[in-house]
Amino acid sequence: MTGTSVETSGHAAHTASEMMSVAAARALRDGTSCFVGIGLPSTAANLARRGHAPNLTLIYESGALGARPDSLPLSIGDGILAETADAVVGVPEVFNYWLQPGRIDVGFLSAAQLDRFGNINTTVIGGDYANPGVRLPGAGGAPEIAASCREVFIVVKQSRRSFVDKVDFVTSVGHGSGAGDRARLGLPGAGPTMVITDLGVFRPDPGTAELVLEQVHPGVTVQQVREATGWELAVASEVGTTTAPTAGELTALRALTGGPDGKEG
Amino acid sequence: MTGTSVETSGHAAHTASEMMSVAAARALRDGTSCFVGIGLPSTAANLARRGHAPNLTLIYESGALGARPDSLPLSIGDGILAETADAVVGVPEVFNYWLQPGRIDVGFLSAAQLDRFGNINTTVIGGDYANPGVRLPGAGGAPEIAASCREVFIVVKQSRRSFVDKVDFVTSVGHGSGAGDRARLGLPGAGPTMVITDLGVFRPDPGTAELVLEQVHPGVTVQQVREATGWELAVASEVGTTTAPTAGELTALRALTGGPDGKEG
Amino acid sequence: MAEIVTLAEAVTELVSDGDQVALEGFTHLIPVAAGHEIIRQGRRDLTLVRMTPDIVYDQLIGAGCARKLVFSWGGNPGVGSLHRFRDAVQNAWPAPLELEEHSHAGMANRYVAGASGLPFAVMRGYTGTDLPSVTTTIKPITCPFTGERLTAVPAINPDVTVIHAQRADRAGNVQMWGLVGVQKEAVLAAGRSIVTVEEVTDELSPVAGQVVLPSWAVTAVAEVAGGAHPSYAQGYSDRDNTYYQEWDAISRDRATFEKWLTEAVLT
Amino acid sequence: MAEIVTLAEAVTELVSDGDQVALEGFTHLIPVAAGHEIIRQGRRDLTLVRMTPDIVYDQLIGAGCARKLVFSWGGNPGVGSLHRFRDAVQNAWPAPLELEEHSHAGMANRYVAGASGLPFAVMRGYTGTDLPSVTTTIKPITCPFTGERLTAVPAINPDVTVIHAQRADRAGNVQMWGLVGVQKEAVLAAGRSIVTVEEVTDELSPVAGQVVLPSWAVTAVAEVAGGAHPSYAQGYSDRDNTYYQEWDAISRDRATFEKWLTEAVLT
Repeated sequence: MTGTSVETSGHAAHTASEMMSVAAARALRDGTSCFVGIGLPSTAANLARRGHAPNLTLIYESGALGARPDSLPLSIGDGILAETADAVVGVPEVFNYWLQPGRIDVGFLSAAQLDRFGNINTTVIGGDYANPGVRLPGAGGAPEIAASCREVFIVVKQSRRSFVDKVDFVTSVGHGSGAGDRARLGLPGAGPTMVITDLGVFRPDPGTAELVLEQVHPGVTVQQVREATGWELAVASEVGTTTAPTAGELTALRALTGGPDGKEG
Repeated sequence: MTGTSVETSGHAAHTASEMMSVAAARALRDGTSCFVGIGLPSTAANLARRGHAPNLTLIYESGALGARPDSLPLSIGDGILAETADAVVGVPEVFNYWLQPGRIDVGFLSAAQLDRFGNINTTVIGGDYANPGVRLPGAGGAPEIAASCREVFIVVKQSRRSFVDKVDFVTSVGHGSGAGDRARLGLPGAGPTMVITDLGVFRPDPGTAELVLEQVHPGVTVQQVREATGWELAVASEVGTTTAPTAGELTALRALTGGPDGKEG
Repeated sequence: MAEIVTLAEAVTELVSDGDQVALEGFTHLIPVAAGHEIIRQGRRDLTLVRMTPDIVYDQLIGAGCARKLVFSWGGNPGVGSLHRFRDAVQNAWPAPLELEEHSHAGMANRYVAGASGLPFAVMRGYTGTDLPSVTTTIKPITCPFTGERLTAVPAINPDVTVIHAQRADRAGNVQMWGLVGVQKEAVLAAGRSIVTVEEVTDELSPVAGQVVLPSWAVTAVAEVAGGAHPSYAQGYSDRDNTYYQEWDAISRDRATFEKWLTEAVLT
Repeated sequence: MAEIVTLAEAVTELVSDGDQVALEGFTHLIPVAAGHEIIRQGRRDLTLVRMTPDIVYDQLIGAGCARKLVFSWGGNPGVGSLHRFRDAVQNAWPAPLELEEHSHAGMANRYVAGASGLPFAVMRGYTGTDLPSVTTTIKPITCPFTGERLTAVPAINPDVTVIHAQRADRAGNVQMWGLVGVQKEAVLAAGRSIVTVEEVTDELSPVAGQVVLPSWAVTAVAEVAGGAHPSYAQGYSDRDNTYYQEWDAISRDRATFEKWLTEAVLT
């Protein structure tokens, strides 16, 4: 993945993608368990485990509980996951015994489209379901990860195409149509509590459940974030600036991905 | 277990219990699969596997699929079962994936009480359920074994106490209240097709589903069987005599049980 | 993450009067030492849950710990009946024992539902038997796709599940193998769990047929070598068949039982 | 008892036009060689079932074998989208592709129900999503004990399930390990099954994490070393990540795809 390189005083140059992965990794607390969705989340979760959260338990839908890969898996079913896991179980067991009862602290997901309430679309864009403009891969484990984990973090590259007012298809529920909707639907987890993009960090407003820009990454302006958002963006009264990746974080990330243009999980 | 010793010309002396185990073992066809209930059936099933049915697949509710114990297990959960099995699975899987879909050819059960339609009681005798005369161990795996196996063999020591007109409690359904009842209840398997006791062998009448005496064991008279039956016994027009245990069968049985007074599975 | 404690500490902290307690084990790996500790600590009014209540449940019932038994087969495997269980049901001695009786398939599915965070499980079972007439936790359910009638049983979610396993590592990850029964489901269905193990080791080297319970799914681990006796722990001990046979005589008589209880458990 | 045959024989005998066919594998142990044999034998109108249709399903769809896809995630893992799948859905090329779309949890439970001889499974899922509005095989169900509303999905019972495993013995017992996915359930849910294996051996020495399918639960076993390539077989081969990346370019264009099909599969 490429991106504009950013240089911040006292920190090594990094790409916007790297900032996103580092910010996402930092969100994971040590000693918690994380259900790692396919795509960007795997990079961030593995970075966290190699940095500040060595006791982060990684759970992959392929059946690896407590995986400790020493390199970044290209897919969620790489052999390194089974070889290093505390326990390997079948796919039905992952979903029924481990995810469904609400045992997992954080569900870590990506999205093709995300809306202002953190609802996720990975199914179809444009047209209608039967005749879509673009057919995406589909749901995978995400609907139940989004429903059952104690909270959900979403990591996604931000643009007007991905940050839309209303998703074309609700594959996985964030906060539905607003505050109280998850409770009304009987969804057990708290839903998305943080969205991390290549531009900044968003959290749902406690009153409305709408995503609010709380942090911009170094070198990014609030205006840039507004322009990359497909709705009238709510912005916190005080927008912080994300601490740039440290040299240690960047080294660890690049060791995982093979460099600033490396692969993603 | 002790019993009157029977001598038949050309055959070694054997007890009635040994005749029962041998007759029960002979009922099992090679190459089939048998869900082995607790008690007498385990002796017979293991004898069959060591004799005429080396490719009999023994399935124990404890999770051993294809167990090949080299000595008779005292319980259905002995270590020898797991050590010699083709596959060891959890108890829910035995019932859900292997028994319930009707994969098993023969369910091999015992009974405390058995009635004329092959219904089994292993719950309570006398009194009522809340205040029973005798509290028995209960159902175990038997209700679903009796329902789901392609057919059921029952092995039981016969007396007026065990062979009753109507069981005090239906723990496991045989032919219910008669022919057609299993179909009406939607039970997938054929139900009891053979009952083997220490006195003879019974099969359900194809018209009524009532048990009919078809064979007496060597030295047993039809009258003796009638006297040990708690209902007016139907008797086949031609009652055969069971072939006495061969020397080979007895040797194999005694090697399993430790002699004519040995243990049972 | 599981704490590594003594068995006495685990029972003191995690088992309370009135709790629903499952001590699971299917012939193999029965948590007998933990049952004795519950007797020693004098717990009362327990709802005891187990597919195959055997000797240790006979002992808990005879010692007056239980108010209710949820089960599917209560016997002395390979020997015969449980006399303390019988005496409680037939004569309310030492206390009445309420029964909630299922089949093995029903109990196994109740644990599966409990482990899965579901309120009930669907199965084919009980049809035509007298069990639904005496057990209220068996109900019909209709398939919304085919209209077929099946059976529903409610989840079991014990307050605390107790099991015995071969090993744990120092982080509290638990490893068991051989006949693993319904123990994983019983632990995952429970609010709290106690695992006694033959030994706590530095590493859990992989074993074929192993079930591993990660530390974060377990509440407490206690090292109790031989904690399954007279049951066995594959790779560590053999089943003490003589004990099972001798239990028949000990348990037939109330006085003999009470003498045994005093000498073998309480002192 | 499973027969040991060639892959071509197994496909000829066991896979027919119009069948519902599940080639299962979760990144690991994907039965790619069997998929190519199905293409070579020109099967048509198949309903293809799989949780994670990836490259081999893209190939089957592009080759015109499929009428319908039952799935939960259709992509090129770690790379991106499946272009033949997209082309079929967006442009009906080479034929229209009907979709029956679920989540992983839903598909896994559908296989579990199928393996269990039940017409449906109960789960918590799909609530609030748009999937129930486009998929008719998702329905509400009410717990008969608590009144709680849950979700029901119908069993999947493929006509034939195809999987790849590490080993079989000469009696046809199958052994696999590593990430074992939903393959056991997919085989047990099916009317018939084909298992390709890396090797047929005299003995199946136990391996930690193994799943064993007894011979009597399998229809046919075929030895196909490397039969999972570009996927991997733990203990035998590594994932060919380059192939997955190269597939993106090959599959984007119809002509390039057809050239590949002719050269790599049909000749």
